[in-house]
Amino acid sequence: MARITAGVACSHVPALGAAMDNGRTQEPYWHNCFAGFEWTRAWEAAQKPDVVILVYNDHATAFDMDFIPTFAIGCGERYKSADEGWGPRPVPDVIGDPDLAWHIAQSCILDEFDMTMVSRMDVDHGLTVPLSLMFGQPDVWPCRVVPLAVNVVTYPPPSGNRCYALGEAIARAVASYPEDLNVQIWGTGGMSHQLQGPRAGLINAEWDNRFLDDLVNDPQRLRHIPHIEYLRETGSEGIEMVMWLIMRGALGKDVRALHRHYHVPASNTAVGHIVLEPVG
Amino acid sequence: MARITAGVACSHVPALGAAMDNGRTQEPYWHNCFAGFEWTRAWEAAQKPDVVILVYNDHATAFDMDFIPTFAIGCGERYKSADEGWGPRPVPDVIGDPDLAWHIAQSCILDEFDMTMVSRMDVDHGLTVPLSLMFGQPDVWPCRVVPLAVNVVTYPPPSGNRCYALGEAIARAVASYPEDLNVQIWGTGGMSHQLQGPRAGLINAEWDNRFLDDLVNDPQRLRHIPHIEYLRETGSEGIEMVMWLIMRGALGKDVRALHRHYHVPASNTAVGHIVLEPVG
Amino acid sequence: MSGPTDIQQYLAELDDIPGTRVFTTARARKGYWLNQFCMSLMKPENRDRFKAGERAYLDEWPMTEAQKQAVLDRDYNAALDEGGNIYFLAKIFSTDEISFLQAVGTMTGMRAEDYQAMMIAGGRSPVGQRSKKEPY
Amino acid sequence: MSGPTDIQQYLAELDDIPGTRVFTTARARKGYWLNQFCMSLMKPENRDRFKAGERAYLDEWPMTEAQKQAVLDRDYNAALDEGGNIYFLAKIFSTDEISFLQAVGTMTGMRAEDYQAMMIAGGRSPVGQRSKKEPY
Ligand SMILES: [Fe+3]
Ligand SMILES: [Fe+3]
Repeated sequence: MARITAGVACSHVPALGAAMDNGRTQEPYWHNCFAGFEWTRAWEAAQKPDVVILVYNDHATAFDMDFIPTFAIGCGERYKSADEGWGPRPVPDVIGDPDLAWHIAQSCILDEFDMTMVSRMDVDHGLTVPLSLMFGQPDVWPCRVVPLAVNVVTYPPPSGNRCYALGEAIARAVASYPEDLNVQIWGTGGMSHQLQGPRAGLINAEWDNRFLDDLVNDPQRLRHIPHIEYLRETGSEGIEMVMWLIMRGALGKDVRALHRHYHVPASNTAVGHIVLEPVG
Repeated sequence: MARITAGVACSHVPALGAAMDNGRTQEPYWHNCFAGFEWTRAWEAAQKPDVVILVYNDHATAFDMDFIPTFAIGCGERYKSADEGWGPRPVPDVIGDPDLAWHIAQSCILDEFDMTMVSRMDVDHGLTVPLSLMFGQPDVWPCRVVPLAVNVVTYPPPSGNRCYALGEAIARAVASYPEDLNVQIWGTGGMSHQLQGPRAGLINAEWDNRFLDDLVNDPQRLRHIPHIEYLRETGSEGIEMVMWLIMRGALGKDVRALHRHYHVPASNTAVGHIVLEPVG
Repeated sequence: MSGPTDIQQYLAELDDIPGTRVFTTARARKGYWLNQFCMSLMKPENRDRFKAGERAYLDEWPMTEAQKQAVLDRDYNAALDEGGNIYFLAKIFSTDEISFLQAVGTMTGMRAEDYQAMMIAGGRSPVGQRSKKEPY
Repeated sequence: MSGPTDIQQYLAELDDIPGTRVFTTARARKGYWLNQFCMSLMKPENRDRFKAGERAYLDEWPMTEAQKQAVLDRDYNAALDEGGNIYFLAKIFSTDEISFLQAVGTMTGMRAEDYQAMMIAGGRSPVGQRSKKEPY
């Protein structure tokens, strides 16, 4: 039987990918930021997940204003790194797991989630930067990936509560999958950032750290944070943190934090990262 | 304030459109089938709805296996009649209502429905045949249309309960729309039909008529009919009737039937049609 | 949701209906290129090219030989077995200028007149056709 | 859902944040062609054509004059006002080979060095920046 063995959350700032792609991670600007991922890279090498369910958002790459799915699950065989305007990131193709993806999609629809199934799409920094952070720069990614793209660009995104509940439904789906698989779920995006307007550059380290605390201590508080609070407190793009709640919802009632990292800034953004393990 | 003033359900068999387009509705094969829509055509002419929310399914026209939204709401300005292999039906372009459509989409997302918003698509017989049945052959359609495409092609479709609940959410959305609009909601597809395999041609008039009865008398029974019952009892394409439940859910607790019609066959299909009015 | 919430149980039930291939994702994946080929016939220029040389047009697609043969033979039951879906396959019989009634009838093993007569007489009864395991 | 379930009230709250244009569907609709133009820059051949003649390339799109001017001026605040979204607009500054940090800083009215220094020092404080109506 497939098991969700861990949850990982991290920011997915494009500059993090660029720093890795250009060999600049040891520069003073970047050193401390990347140091916080070293623990996880060693841990992932030991964990060897078979599949990562990777919750991210498309940044006007695969989806434009003509097609806006709230929850799109990638059911394809493979996904290419997208050209977001500076050429595709030089990373391996992402290998999907259509068997597991379709299983999750079907199960979540029976569970009354209104999924969109997508089989052909390119994936942008939202998906590839977390892979680079956790796995470094291998020739092939060490596991398969089920992309789960969440609309957080056009308002309204799904509520935190809906995201959390989807995570719970994904956990039920994985638990009913007959193959013996080590599955992780990652939530990406955030933390504080605002990429637009005169208020750009907003960072709220206190709020972010309380969010990190309560992923462990009080996730039920987090699922009820209204959108407006993310925007007021953490900047307009802080809304991406609702995606972390899908990850958290999939881990069950209690979790233990194995590793935690918070660094300001990466470009315009507060980088947050946490590794969680379900307990009991 | 916008008001849902009526619900209409009907089959959307391609042959019904072809019979109208080719001027064959008075032939003996078709006469009785079309006679049952005459009452409604006169009633619609008097009702003059401003907008119809038209629940239908795409039949491998706008969506292929690469993109399968469970609930896709059309937010575009206009939609062309699709070429399904025999050239587009010679009907007017369908004029959208992006203001109302986006309002419904946004409201339903707040209500925790995971909508997909689609702005560019062609519409197939599932949408245009009902317009022809209710409005005849005008040079321009007499109202705007908000298309709501439901996946009933790739399994699983949404449950009857989820469809009914979406109808309830649409009703709340319409009720909160500030403009004074006369809105109808139509559910299309069905009734009994199976278009494939040695069992093709299955018709279950008794089951269909109990379904028509209970749209008025016991809609709470209908929302809990499992998919397998539609398939066993009414043929593999009878599953389309779940779309009628979105219409029914939007009408509130009690309804009155103004008109009802049932005819076998149109091509491979049992044609069902009912006009409902919310009560109280 | 009424009925099973476990997807394996849900899918097993769908397999219990006689003479019926429900378009599950397993079938959808098997039929991917067959169905994509069908979608291409929504463009009149592709219909013309297909009519001008069916085999050559089919050979442009990464379909299995069994899929291509099912199309060439207009054997719609075989096409369903190869993962085709009737709404995709409809693009083939529309290209042939054949109606749903005519095309669907070919899958029943009945003569066209007999199938049409059955429909006019009220269609096929569900009695005994509801379940493979225990017909009722 | 926590917070308002009425969409008008929900949207009104989003308008209460200083120095921020939330990408509501009203903005999305206004900016449709501006954003579609941006998407076209995901193809290298289109980036080359745009660079070779910005005005001529823009004139191929049914954008408003204000939208075109905002692009030509790289005035991203103006582009937001015209319905642009930052993830679409990113295709412009990526074409310019400018980073998110550089491009975003231009919207704040700060000098690039000052904006970068503010970020390194921990970013902009939310204090007083949370609400237009009653700053806190
Ligand atoms: Fe992001
Ligand atoms: Fe249909």
